[in-house]
Amino acid sequence: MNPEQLCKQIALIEAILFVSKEPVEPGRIMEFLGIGDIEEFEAVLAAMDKEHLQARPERGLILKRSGGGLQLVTKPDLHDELKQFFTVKQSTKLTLASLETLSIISYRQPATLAEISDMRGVNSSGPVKSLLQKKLIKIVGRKKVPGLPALYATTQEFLIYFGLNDLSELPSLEELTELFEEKEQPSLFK
Amino acid sequence: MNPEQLCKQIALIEAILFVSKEPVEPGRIMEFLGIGDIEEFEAVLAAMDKEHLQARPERGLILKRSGGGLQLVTKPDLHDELKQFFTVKQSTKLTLASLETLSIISYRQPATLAEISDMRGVNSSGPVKSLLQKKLIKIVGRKKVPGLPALYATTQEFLIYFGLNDLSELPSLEELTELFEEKEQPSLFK
Amino acid sequence: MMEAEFAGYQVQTEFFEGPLDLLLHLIRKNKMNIIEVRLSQITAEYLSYLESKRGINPSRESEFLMTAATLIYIKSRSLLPKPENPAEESPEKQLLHTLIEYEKVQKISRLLQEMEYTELLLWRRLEMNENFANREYTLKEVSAFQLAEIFFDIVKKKENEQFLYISSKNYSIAEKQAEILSLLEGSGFIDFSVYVARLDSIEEIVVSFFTLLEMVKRHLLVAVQEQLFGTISLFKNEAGKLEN
Repeated sequence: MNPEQLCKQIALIEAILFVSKEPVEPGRIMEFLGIGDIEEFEAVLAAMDKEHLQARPERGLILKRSGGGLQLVTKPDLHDELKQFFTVKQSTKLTLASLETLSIISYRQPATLAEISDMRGVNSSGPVKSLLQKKLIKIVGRKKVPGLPALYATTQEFLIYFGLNDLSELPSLEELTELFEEKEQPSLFK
Repeated sequence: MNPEQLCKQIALIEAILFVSKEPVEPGRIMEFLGIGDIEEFEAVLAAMDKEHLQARPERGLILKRSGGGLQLVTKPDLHDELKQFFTVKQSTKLTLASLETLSIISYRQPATLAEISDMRGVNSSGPVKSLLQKKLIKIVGRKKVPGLPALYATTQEFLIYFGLNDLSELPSLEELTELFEEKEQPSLFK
Repeated sequence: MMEAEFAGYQVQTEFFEGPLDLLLHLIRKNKMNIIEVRLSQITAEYLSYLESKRGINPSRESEFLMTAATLIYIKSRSLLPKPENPAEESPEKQLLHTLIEYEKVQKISRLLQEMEYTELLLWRRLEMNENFANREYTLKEVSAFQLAEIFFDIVKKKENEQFLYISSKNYSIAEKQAEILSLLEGSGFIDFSVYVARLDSIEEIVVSFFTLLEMVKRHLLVAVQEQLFGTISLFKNEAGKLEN
């Protein structure tokens, strides 16, 4: 194989592994590149990993085999920095659990913890606590059922955050149903 | 900056962009790398893209800005091979009806369904629904007219999908006329 | 440039997106200038297209017919001696204005199509690395409509689930009693609201509640509420065990 061919093959392997969500079976790539000999293919992979990834300080990725597949992963020594980069401050962010909880409270208010947990299918005391701390919800009374559970409702801060004048401005479910009822179309981005 | 530092920064940028599904705001990376000067940062990016990506035949990726963010994407000339390898039609193209609807929303945003249908001369709830599902448009509020119809605007995904940094990169209507009058004139978006 | 790609667009115009698309096609076909075109001149052609239904989307027929009515009206006005009324915009001017605007829409569409083509050559990463998966949202990025969508999703999920419960689960007081006793065996007491929150359906809550009442009545359990509005704790009644 001449150097030019080798480069093209390494570029293709990089592009394929970059795009793939899952590790890719080496045999598929070998076949695709038209390499019949496994040793030749291993030589390409070794050149790619050693010379073009491991040995190069400007590269942030390495080649990895896992579950019988090939994969690009970040270099282990960058891990701490990446973790730092991708961690966000808790205070300004809402988790999906909190958003789900908030959406239930905004539409079903006043709602009890049991009602919220029932709708979400998981105990929701964590998100409720966090929303209370963020002052997006508040306790407005007790439900007249055994245990007298607290009733939660949204706050003024909630309206401000979501740019609403009052709760009646929340989109109605009928409207949304109409918009989303249509059969799922394949997304462009999946 | 010494060459060693530069390499480390390029490696980090590569790792960050590799891990991110969405384009990453350049300011965040700049801050993270501790670069205060925008020109210095642009020089790092240029070195990365030109010397370490575009110019290297063994690389399958390039740096791209879209939706105001930085992103790694595969080299355009690998498209056919990738398509063959993944045997998927990643090229799910938008229908003409959807493109027309998007055109109106991108220039007239925020726009209501009635306004869109009016301009197209046909009811456009189908394409609007489909664009909502593809997250190319979103509801941004309601128009203060009877019936309080939803107002639609384009999303970040819209910018990314069409490779725009921001809406101001769309040509003005005057420019558009010129563009199509001189038919052979190359696109602004090259 | 991408002339080849646009060939596809041109072919598609044979399938008309709507009456405006058809009108523009006829104007271009007759090499008329959109600014000076007399719509009455293409009325006949428009109507014959409708009759042949060539390249017309039948589900949008009413819109094609409405425009036909407007065209006929315009034509009839052009045949009659018209009383000049400059204050009122003629239906022809209105339609022409709409057409001119629509022509811009088509141009933008072509541009977007070209950009789409360029972008589709670039492949992005399909999925974010799970190790760094970050499921948090900045508050100001979340709109009321997203909130509504999330709620709508939950309702839909729940509706599907409840359908399953009806067909797959039955609760008996005996089973519930055994379950409650084994929970007490483990932790010594049950927090009533926590317990109820864990249950799957209204049906299960009702059965559990009756079971608890029954067990309290039979002195198998003691219910304690330590403060007003506080939660109710349920303890095993050792005396009840003897009685049992």
